[in-house]
Parts: sequence; structure tokens; C-alpha cells
Amino acid sequence: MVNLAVDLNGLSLKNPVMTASGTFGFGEEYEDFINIDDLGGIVVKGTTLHHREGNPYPRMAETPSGMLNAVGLQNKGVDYFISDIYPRIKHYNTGIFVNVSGSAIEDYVATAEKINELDNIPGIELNISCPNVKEGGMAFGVHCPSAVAVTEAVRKVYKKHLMVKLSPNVTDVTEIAKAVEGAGADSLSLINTLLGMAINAEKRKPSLSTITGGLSGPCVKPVALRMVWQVYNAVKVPIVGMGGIMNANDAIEFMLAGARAIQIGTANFIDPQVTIKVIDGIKDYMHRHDINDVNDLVGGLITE
Amino acid sequence: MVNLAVDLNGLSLKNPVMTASGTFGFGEEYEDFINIDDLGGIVVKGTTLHHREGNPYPRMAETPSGMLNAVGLQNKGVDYFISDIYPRIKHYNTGIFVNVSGSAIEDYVATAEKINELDNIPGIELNISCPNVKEGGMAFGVHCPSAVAVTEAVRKVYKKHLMVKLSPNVTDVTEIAKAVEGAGADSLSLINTLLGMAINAEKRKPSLSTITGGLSGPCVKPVALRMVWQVYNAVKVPIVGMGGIMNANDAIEFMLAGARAIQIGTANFIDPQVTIKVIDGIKDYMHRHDINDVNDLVGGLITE
Amino acid sequence: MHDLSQGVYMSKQQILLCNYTMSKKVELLTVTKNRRINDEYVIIHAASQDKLPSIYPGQFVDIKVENGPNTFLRRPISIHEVNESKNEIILLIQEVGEGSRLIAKLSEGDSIDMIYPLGNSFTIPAKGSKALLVGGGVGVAPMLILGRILKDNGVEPFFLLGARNNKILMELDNYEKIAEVAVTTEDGSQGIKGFVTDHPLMNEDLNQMNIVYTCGPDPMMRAVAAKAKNKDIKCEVSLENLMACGIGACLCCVVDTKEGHKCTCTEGPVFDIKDLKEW
Amino acid sequence: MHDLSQGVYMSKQQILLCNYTMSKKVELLTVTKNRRINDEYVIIHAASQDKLPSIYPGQFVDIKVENGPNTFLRRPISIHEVNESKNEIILLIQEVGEGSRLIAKLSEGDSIDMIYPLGNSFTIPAKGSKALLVGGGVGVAPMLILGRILKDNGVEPFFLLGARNNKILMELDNYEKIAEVAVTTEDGSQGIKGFVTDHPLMNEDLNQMNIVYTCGPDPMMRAVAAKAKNKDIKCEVSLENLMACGIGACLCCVVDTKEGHKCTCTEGPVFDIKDLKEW
Ligand SMILES: Cc1cc2nc3c(=O)[nH]c(=O)nc-3n(C[C@H](O)[C@H](O)[C@H](O)COP(=O)(O)OP(=O)(O)OC[C@H]3O[C@@H](n4cnc5c(N)ncnc54)[C@H](O)[C@@H]3O)c2cc1C
Ligand SMILES: Cc1cc2nc3c(=O)[nH]c(=O)nc-3n(C[C@H](O)[C@H](O)[C@H](O)COP(=O)(O)OP(=O)(O)OC[C@H]3O[C@@H](n4cnc5c(N)ncnc54)[C@H](O)[C@@H]3O)c2cc1C
Ligand SMILES: Cc1cc2nc3c(=O)[nH]c(=O)nc-3n(C[C@H](O)[C@H](O)[C@H](O)COP(=O)(O)O)c2cc1C
Ligand SMILES: Cc1cc2nc3c(=O)[nH]c(=O)nc-3n(C[C@H](O)[C@H](O)[C@H](O)COP(=O)(O)O)c2cc1C
Ligand code: FES
Ligand code: FES
Repeated sequence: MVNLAVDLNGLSLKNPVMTASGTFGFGEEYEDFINIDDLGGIVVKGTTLHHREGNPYPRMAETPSGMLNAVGLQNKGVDYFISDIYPRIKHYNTGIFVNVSGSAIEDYVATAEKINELDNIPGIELNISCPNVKEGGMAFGVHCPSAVAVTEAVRKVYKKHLMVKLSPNVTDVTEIAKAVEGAGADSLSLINTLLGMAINAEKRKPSLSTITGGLSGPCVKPVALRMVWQVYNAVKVPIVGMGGIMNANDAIEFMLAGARAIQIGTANFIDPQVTIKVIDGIKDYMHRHDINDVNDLVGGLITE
Repeated sequence: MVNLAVDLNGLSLKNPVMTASGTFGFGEEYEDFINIDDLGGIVVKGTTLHHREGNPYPRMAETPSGMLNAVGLQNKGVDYFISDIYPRIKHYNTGIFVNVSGSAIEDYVATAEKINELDNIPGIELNISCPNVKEGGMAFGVHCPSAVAVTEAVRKVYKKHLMVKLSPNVTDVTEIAKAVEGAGADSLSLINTLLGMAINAEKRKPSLSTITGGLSGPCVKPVALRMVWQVYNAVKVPIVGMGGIMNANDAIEFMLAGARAIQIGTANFIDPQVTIKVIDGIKDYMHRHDINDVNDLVGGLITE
Repeated sequence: MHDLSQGVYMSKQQILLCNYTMSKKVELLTVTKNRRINDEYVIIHAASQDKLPSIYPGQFVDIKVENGPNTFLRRPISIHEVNESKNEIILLIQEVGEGSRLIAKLSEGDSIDMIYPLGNSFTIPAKGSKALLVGGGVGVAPMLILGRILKDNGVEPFFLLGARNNKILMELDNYEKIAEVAVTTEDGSQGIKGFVTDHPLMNEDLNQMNIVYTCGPDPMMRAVAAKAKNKDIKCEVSLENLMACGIGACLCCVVDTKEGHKCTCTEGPVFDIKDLKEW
Repeated sequence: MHDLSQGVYMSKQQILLCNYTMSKKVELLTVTKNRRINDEYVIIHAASQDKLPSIYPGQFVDIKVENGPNTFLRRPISIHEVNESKNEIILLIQEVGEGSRLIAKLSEGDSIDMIYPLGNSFTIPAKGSKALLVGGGVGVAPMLILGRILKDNGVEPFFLLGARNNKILMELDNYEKIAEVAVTTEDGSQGIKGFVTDHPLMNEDLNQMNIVYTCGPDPMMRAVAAKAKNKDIKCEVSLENLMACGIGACLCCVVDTKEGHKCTCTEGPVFDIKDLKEW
């Protein structure tokens, strides 16, 4: 029997395969396809203090090996999450993380405080990297002082696992990673979407209502892998890697580059059962390579 | 008859289609496939003051809708270019640009000074954004002070068209663009490659000898388009757009986003005649949309 | 035969409820037939190994196109008809780009990867009602199954189908088996010349109808909706918003309703125009 | 028939010169035959509309694989043989990944997009010389055309072909028409059990040879090269470096030579081991 369990700074996941925020709803949307309890963890939709309608339609554009989205954090607010959604999903036997977003530090803090009270939510993922809303998120995540300020403020009120999600839209991701680690993050997840744009040449118009949006899918994988590798070599806290993971092979690449767990996002849209296939594929790889503990893969890249 | 000629700050190109440095050799490699004189311009291989062997093999990895390269500016140095290559290509009836790279400001300056003497080279493209050599290039391009310093220094000795090539590996490309414009650039070209990485999971090794390399091809197009659009809205000098252009439609998207000319890179590897097809496709688009002057496309995105 | 008719309109709530409890699946079906009907359209039959789940008119499937370098996401396609005895789902495909062209190329024996059944359903009015089904272009797709189920439930359907010209008009036999079929073509090559909204069914005769259903290009649906609204006749439209997931997970496919953004893939694709903003 | 033999080895310079003046083209050829020879290999014939240009042994084509979501770049494939009367290029394809699998699926009448002919050539020794052609796995591909041209030029070729087992060994008829064929298999299912370097031709009998050519997996070529070097016999290897452009424009495919980095696609794929570093 191989060991698939990983430890995220004290928080144990039954396996390293999680789902990425905004791509997996609240888990319920995938119940017809897989058993949610088989997953290492799920990160639910970006949640803000107040209800948000998100951006106008169109919010999506297909791109070569990927897609742009400009959902803009549509959600009904944290109170609705607590009263209506949490009761429906708290029975999942998997690590449930809430992705917390905001446009002001106080909002992040107030949201995190409320989620801190929920027994069956072992952690939050602090989204300081959403490129799709003017005020929200990304502005915090691309400069050290603001990234530190929001992390520290949330750290004060949030007592459980604090994962901070980094933006790839920066000159030096290791700078931000180190700053956020110093500010009290228990783990770092990366990457959020790359800021991109698509144009309909025939109509001479942007494809998204917001002109720019967030790029995800296999097209971003090389950038994501590079950033995971850089951050792995710069910080001590565990890293949760993501960006274009479509299969077990991709997942293993992220682990070799230094990710202790991984998240699968856009791939869920292509194959709603991809997460389970990735778990099986990791086991298969471990058998073939005679690896008994999945933790042995982490950072196992041979660079001489 | 439609007008395809564009003016890059006083330098006229017969059409907006150029080739990107490092992907088109010195033009000669493509003579069997197209008539080089049909192109708006060509940017020849990255040239440095001294001979460089480049990075060890392997230097290439295929990625979803793109590729990574780690050539590392292999070239025989500017003197060899002047003595051996220039005489062979100077008859091309197209705008020949030399892509000038370096690891120290003095190197850039010395190289540019030598090229300034060549009658049939109307411009250089200052490469301050190569991610593939430790000392060279990208470090200059990702911070304003160094980008300004190298641009100013070259501007002093280089009297013809000075195009500066920007790196996409930055938090805010408009900052660098404005700084470089202020330092005397005649035009800006973007984007150079995104820093990425690929791993061979079976071998547990990086796919490139240098671990990380530069990502190009259609996968980067959304990021490139976004940056062209941002820079277009931030500077006055003309912009030369590139990143994943595979066909006329892509080229038009870049022009609508603000590019006055475009460069085609990786696509030459897939179809060595792509440049000519793009020129024809632009003409066709202009006919269908009743546009007589290609300049009318520039920045023509309708955003209400 | 689906007994959807309780003698009253099913409320949106009832429909959502029924969808919520209906389970979706992802499956490799087998193409059993691919018949080209004209330059632009093919009809594809795809058989499931299992008994088909209940399928409601207006629902769709989401297809993973194999081997398309530029078809990263799935392609949503309406369910045109089902053959319950053969466990076949029947699709009407218009070739518009790489994805639909690759689907249209599938031949007997090929696999086709679908998530289904997705989306809500048109509502079925009380027995004895008259219903006008207006389809334009490929928007006729969901009208065939809708017509049949309306008829099965004691409603009298009338088809009104629009096309640019008779070359790309559907074959009408299957519709004619169910109900009267009226046709408009933009060039007058068949039926009445003009748009669907130029047809008497959308004008003088509209008053007879208890409900109007429409699916097709946006401007057509808006014109139909405007006429129905004007006469205060209930009108349901089937929207074709861009989708990434098809199952309510990504929130990409939203439409602006009076209650805020709703997902076209789960809360639609069918909407009553009275619930939509700016319709 | 190519008259390459001037009675002496052609110098690298001469060969480069001849390549430099030879023009390459990109063309859609038509598949005229696809024959599966075993679980791993197929042989594909592709016909040009035009008269084939001169093709030298060791040269390759670069194929654009259609409809592969993960085959962005072209795939370099050696020229296995040519049929000049039919203007056919013949390729031996081993299915290893998505690209080669898609090429192996092409059937009669399909188009195949190639840039060709690419690369330099094996050198042809003086008439009367003896040459050993060592191919392992798919590395036998360029050996067939090389053997024929050697023979046409008055050189006596000997084939030594290695495979894991007889199931994936090539059909030997075409080789046997040209010269004696020796075989090694790792499991001993045919010929001598072991690696090509275990065969007498690579040991006792090697002394008779004036030149050794080899193409196959890197460890095999290195082992062959080491033996040849040891006996001071000229040895040429055909390298399979990763390529992006195939025409000398990108500098991705370099090999470390005593004169610095050289491009495998234009200055190779054939190299004399004495010019290579660490060989
Ligand atoms: C609920 C629903 C039901 C549909 N039913 C049918 C049907 O029964 N038969 C049929 O032929 N088509 C149907 N469509 C439209 C079909 O999904 C698109 O035509 C198809 O996705 C286009 O893919 P492509 O690769 O061929 O074209 P592309 O090259 O991707 O695009 C061609 C055109 O189609 C549009 N398009 C692309 N992707 C989508 C998408 N995901 N949704 C809507 N439009 C898109 C593009 O904007 C473009 O104008 C339906 C769409 C929806 C949302
Ligand atoms: C000069 C030359 C001649 C060749 N001749 C033949 C031949 O005659 N018959 C034949 O079957 N194969 C030949 N090859 C190898 C062939 O190019 C690769 O097997 C093919 O590109 C793999 O593509 P894929 O999509 O099937 O596999 P992938 O899924 O892309 O990769 C499978 C394996 O092939 C390797 N590979 C991928 N791309 C290349 C590439 N561009 N060059 C070399 N290796 C690669 C990968 O590292 C991997 O190990 C030749 C290669 C070169 C450079
Ligand atoms: C439709 C969509 C919505 C997303 N919403 C969120 C979000 O609310 N919060 C967040 O942190 N990331 C969000 N993301 C980013 C993903 O969680 C993930 O970081 C990114 O998509 C890269 O992974 P992938 O390539 O596997 O999708 C969203 C991505 C997509 C495609
Ligand atoms: C193999 C290769 C070599 C390159 N060499 C250079 C170079 O020497 N100098 C430079 O400025 N850019 C170089 N580039 C970057 C391209 O000029 C271009 O900026 C980039 O590839 C994006 O365009 P594309 O997606 O059309 O290829 C190179 C790119 C590739 C793929
Ligand atoms: S398409 Fe994802 S929510 Fe509708
Ligand atoms: S493959 Fe581009 S130079 Fe050889």
C-alpha cells in the first residue's frame, strides 16, 4: 500500500489532489460524476463579505489550450455561504477550504473571522490574486507591502490553516512568496490566472465584457511550473501547485517541482472525473517508480 | 489598391509583417520558401558583442500550444555579423533590424555603435528581455532604472531607429514602457518570451538544460495581446506586437489592440510561408471590411 | 412518453427541482448514424450502452471534440430528439467552426464523449393549449422534441421554421408528422419570403396561441419575444450563451435576469422572457 | 541512381556545399500506401505531385501533424527510401507518442504536410570499400536507402539490425535484396541474442570494414562508436536531437562538436564521431 496522505503544515489531506476555486462550484455540482470524499481537498468558490453579481456577460473566451474568464467573483456573500451552503456540504469527508476574496483589508478580515467559526472548514485560501475585479484581489497580491498587510490582518483573526494564493502577474514571485510567508501564511498556493485578453477580429471587439480576464488551462502550465519551482526554492512553507493540470503526469510534474499538493481547475470542465483519474494515475506512477510515499515526489526534481 | 505601408516613427515599412528575432535566422534560411523582399521587415538573430556558444543541449521543449526555448543567444558576435553575414543579406529589400543583446551596458553600446555604421540596417531592436541567459537581457528589462539606463546609453550612440523589446515577465509593463519611451526609444516591441519550465516526469528531470526557458507560440497570445493593449494606452511611440501570431486573424487582433506592425516568431517553424499568408490575409480582411489603409486598424478596438 | 402535463404550467421551481434530482453523466456514446441533410447541417445519432435517463425538451449535451487543436472546451448541443427504444440521442449539428466540423465528421462506430442531460426544460402548458414553436437556423434543434412532447401531452403545436434559403432549410418530414409546419425563407425560395416575424402566425394568428417557444439567432428571438410580449402571450426562449463547464460550476454562462445573474447551463437554457432583463 | 562516389570520401565541406545549394520545399504530399509491419511500426508512402528533388541517404522530412492537440511542432522523420519513378518518399514510423500515432493512422489519399529534403548526408566511401550499417529500433530507417546507394556506388554494405525481440523486428526482405543481413535481438528470439555490439560483425569481423554507419538509440550508437573508434574505423552516426524548425533557423537542435555547437538539422543529422565532443 502506497501512502498518498500529505501534510500541509499540520493539516493532513488524504491525498494531494484538490480542486481549484471557481472551477468546482461548492463540490455539489460534481456529485453526479465523482465521490467528493475521494478528494484530498476542495476549494470552494471565491467568497466575499457581501453579495456580488460579478461582471456582465460575456465572461469567457476559449484560447489556444486554455480559456479566459472574467467571472468577477460572483457570489452571494459569506453569510449566505454560512447559512445556506455550509450546511449542505459540511458532511464532505475531505478538506474543505473557502477561497476568501475582498476589496478592502477589513472585508477580508470580516469574512475570515466568520469562516473561522465553521467547524468543518479546516482552512481558507486567501485570494490576493484575482485579476477580474478592479478593486479586488490582484492589486493586493502584486506588491509586497499590501500582500503582507492583508495576510497579517487575516492571520490575527483566523486561527486555522491560512493558505495564501499568489498571483503570477508579478516580476518576482519569490519576493511576494517570502513576504507572505513572513506575514504568517501556513501554505502558499499558486498560480492564480495570468492576466490576458482576447479579441474578436471580425467584430473588432474584445471577447470579454471586461476587456481583460484571467487565463487558465494547459497554456499556463509552463509558467506555473516555473513559479512553483522558484517559490519552492525560496520558502519553507508547503506549496500547493496549480495551473493547467490535465492529468496525473502534469500533477507529478508540479510535485517534482516542489508542490506538496496540487489543485485542478479548468480541467474539471473538460472532464468532470479528471480529479479521480489523477489520483489513480499518481498511484500508478508510484507503483511503476517504486515510490511508497507520495511525499517523496515533492521537490524531487533531479537537477544535478 | 489598399495601403499596407506603415510608418514606425519615421521609418517606413512596406507592410506591417515582420519576423521575430531568433526564429528567422538571418532570413537566408527561409529563401527557399518565400521571397524575403515581400516582408515588411525582418529582425535577425540576437547579436552580442562577442561570440557566444549559447546554452547546452537540450534547448527546446514542446508545450501545449507552444514551446520553450533556451538557446541562450548563440551567435558569432557582431564583428562576424558585419564581416560575414551583412554582406550576404544587405541586398534584401526589406527593413532589416538587428536584435542587440548584451550582459553589460557597455556591450550593448559597443554593439549598437558598430551596427550604426551599416548603411542597409535602418534600425536595431534592443533586447532587454531575454530570459535565457543569466547575465543578459531580462534583468535589464524588468526594472525601470536599468531599462532606462541601457536605453539612454544606446540612444546616445545609435542614430537610427531604436526599437526596444519589452519583457512580459513584469508586474506592470506600462511602467517599463513609459520609462523606455522617455529614455529615447523610437518604438517598442513586445512581447519577448514568458519565463517557463517543463519537466519530464518519467525521468524526473527538467526538459531544458537550463531548467527554465522562454515560452512562445499561441499559448502566450492572450498575455501578449493584453500587454500590447495596455502599452498602447500608455505611450505615444508606435508598438510592434508579437506573441503567438499564427495567421492573419491573430495579426489583426494585435493591430486592433494597438500594434502598428507585428512580428511572427514560432509560427515560422510550423509553416515557413506563414508570413506571406498573413500579408495576404490582412489584405483579404481589409477588402471584406472595406478598409483602404492598414493604419486604420491600429488601435481600432471598439470598447464603447 | 413523458407525462409532464399536470394540466397547468410547471413552475420554474418545479423544473429546477426535477433537474436537481436528475443525475447527469459523462459517457462515451457510439455514433450509430450520421446523415448529411444539406451543406450546413448533419444529423447524428449517438447510442448509449445504458438506458437513457429521462430527457426533457430543451435540454442539451456537452461534447468533447477529439483531436481538435483549437477545441479545448466542450461544445454544447441541444437534444434534437431521442429514440428511447434504441437509447439514442439525436443531434442536429450546424458546421460553423472547427468543433462542429469535427463533430459533423464522426461516422458510424466512432465514440462521442458527452456530458448529459444538461439544463432545464421548456414548460408544458395545460392540455388543450395551442403552442407556437419558432425556430431559426440551427435553433430548430430543440423544437422537434418539444413538438412531440407537447403533442404527447395534449397540447396542439404549430411549427414556424425560418431559414436563409431553401438550400439550408431542414427536411420537414419529421416536423410534419407532429404538426402543421410553416416556413419562411429570407430569399423567398420556400414558404413566405422574409423573417419568421413576417409570417401570419407571428401576426394575425398569434392571438390563438397560449404560448410561444423560440430558439435561434439572438435578433430573431428578440423579435419573436417582442411580438409575444406585445400580445401578452407567454414566451420562452432558449439561449445559447458561451459555456465553459455546462454544469453550473464556472458561472461563465450567465444571463441578466430580474433576480440577478442566472446560469444558462443549469437555470436555463430556457427562460421565460418575463424573467429576463432587457428583453 | 546517385553518383556520389568520387572514389574518395566526400568531405563534410563538399556535402554542406551540396546541401546549401539544394533547395527545400514545403508541400502537401499524398499518402499512397500505409502498411503496418508490426505492433510498433508502419511504412508510409507519400507521393509528390512534382518530380522529387535529389535525396541523399541520411536526409529527413519534417511533418506537420494535423489535428493533434499536443503536436504543435513538426515531427522529423528519416527518409527510409524513395521511389523515384513514382515520386514517392517512403517513411518508417514507430508509434511512440501522439504525433507518430497520428502519422501512422494516415491512409491512402490523405494529405501529409512535409518540409523536405532536410539535413546533410552520410558520406560514400571509395568504390570497393566495405561498410557496416548498424541500425537499432527505428534507427534502421535511413539504413535502407543508405545501403542501396552504397551498393549503387560500388561499396559493399553489410546490415546489422538490432531489436528488442523478433515481434518488432523489421521485415528483412528489402534489406536482403541489397546485402547480407545480420540480426540481434535482446531476447534471442531471432539472430544472435544480445545487443548489436555483441555480434561478431562488431567484434572479430569489424576489422574488415572501412566505415561504420549507425543510427538508433543513443546508448547503442555510443557503444557502436566506441568499438569503431577503438579499431580506428571511420564511424558516422545519425543523431535524433529535438528540433523546432528543422531548417537551421532556431538553433535548438545543437550538438557539441569540437568546433562548437552545430545544428543537427542542417549540419547533421549525420556526424563523423571524430568531430563530436564526448563521443
Ligand atoms: C445550449 C446550447 C445549445 C446549442 N445547440 C446547438 C445545436 O443543437 N446544434 C448546433 O449546431 N449548435 C448548437 N449550439 C451552438 C454550438 O455550441 C456552437 O455552434 C459550437 O460550440 C461552435 O463550436 P465550433 O468549434 O464549431 O465553432 P467556433 O470556431 O468555436 O465558433 C464559431 C462560432 O460559434 C460560436 N460559439 C463558439 N463556442 C460556443 C459555445 N460554447 N456556445 C455558443 N456559441 C459558441 C462562436 O462565438 C463563433 O461565432 C448550442 C449552444 C448552446 C449554448
Ligand atoms: C533527424 C531525425 C530523424 C528521425 N527519424 C525517424 C524515423 O524515421 N521514424 C520514426 O518513427 N521516428 C524518427 N525520429 C523520431 C521522431 O521524430 C519522434 O519519435 C517523434 O517526433 C515523436 O513524436 P510523438 O508526437 O509521436 O511523440 P512525443 O509524444 O512527442 O514524444 C515521444 C518521445 O519522442 C521524443 N521526441 C519528441 N519529439 C521529438 C523530436 N522532434 N525529435 C526527436 N525525438 C522527439 C520525446 O522526447 C519522447 O521521448 C527522428 C528524429 C529525428 C530528429
Ligand atoms: C472560471 C474560473 C473561475 C475562477 N474563480 C476563481 C476564484 O473565485 N478565486 C480564485 O482564487 N481563483 C479562481 N480561479 C482561478 C483558479 O482557481 C486557478 O487558480 C486557475 O484557473 C489556474 O488553474 P487551472 O489552469 O487548473 O484552471 C478561477 C478560474 C476559472 C477558470
Ligand atoms: C527559438 C527562439 C529563439 C529566440 N531568440 C530570440 C533572440 O535572440 N532575441 C529576442 O529578442 N527574442 C528571441 N526570441 C523571442 C521571439 O523573438 C519572440 O519575442 C517570441 O518568440 C514571441 O513571439 P512568437 O510567439 O511569435 O514566437 C526567440 C524565440 C524563439 C522561439
Ligand atoms: S457553463 Fe459553467 S456555469 Fe454555466
Ligand atoms: S531545429 Fe531549428 S536549427 Fe535545427
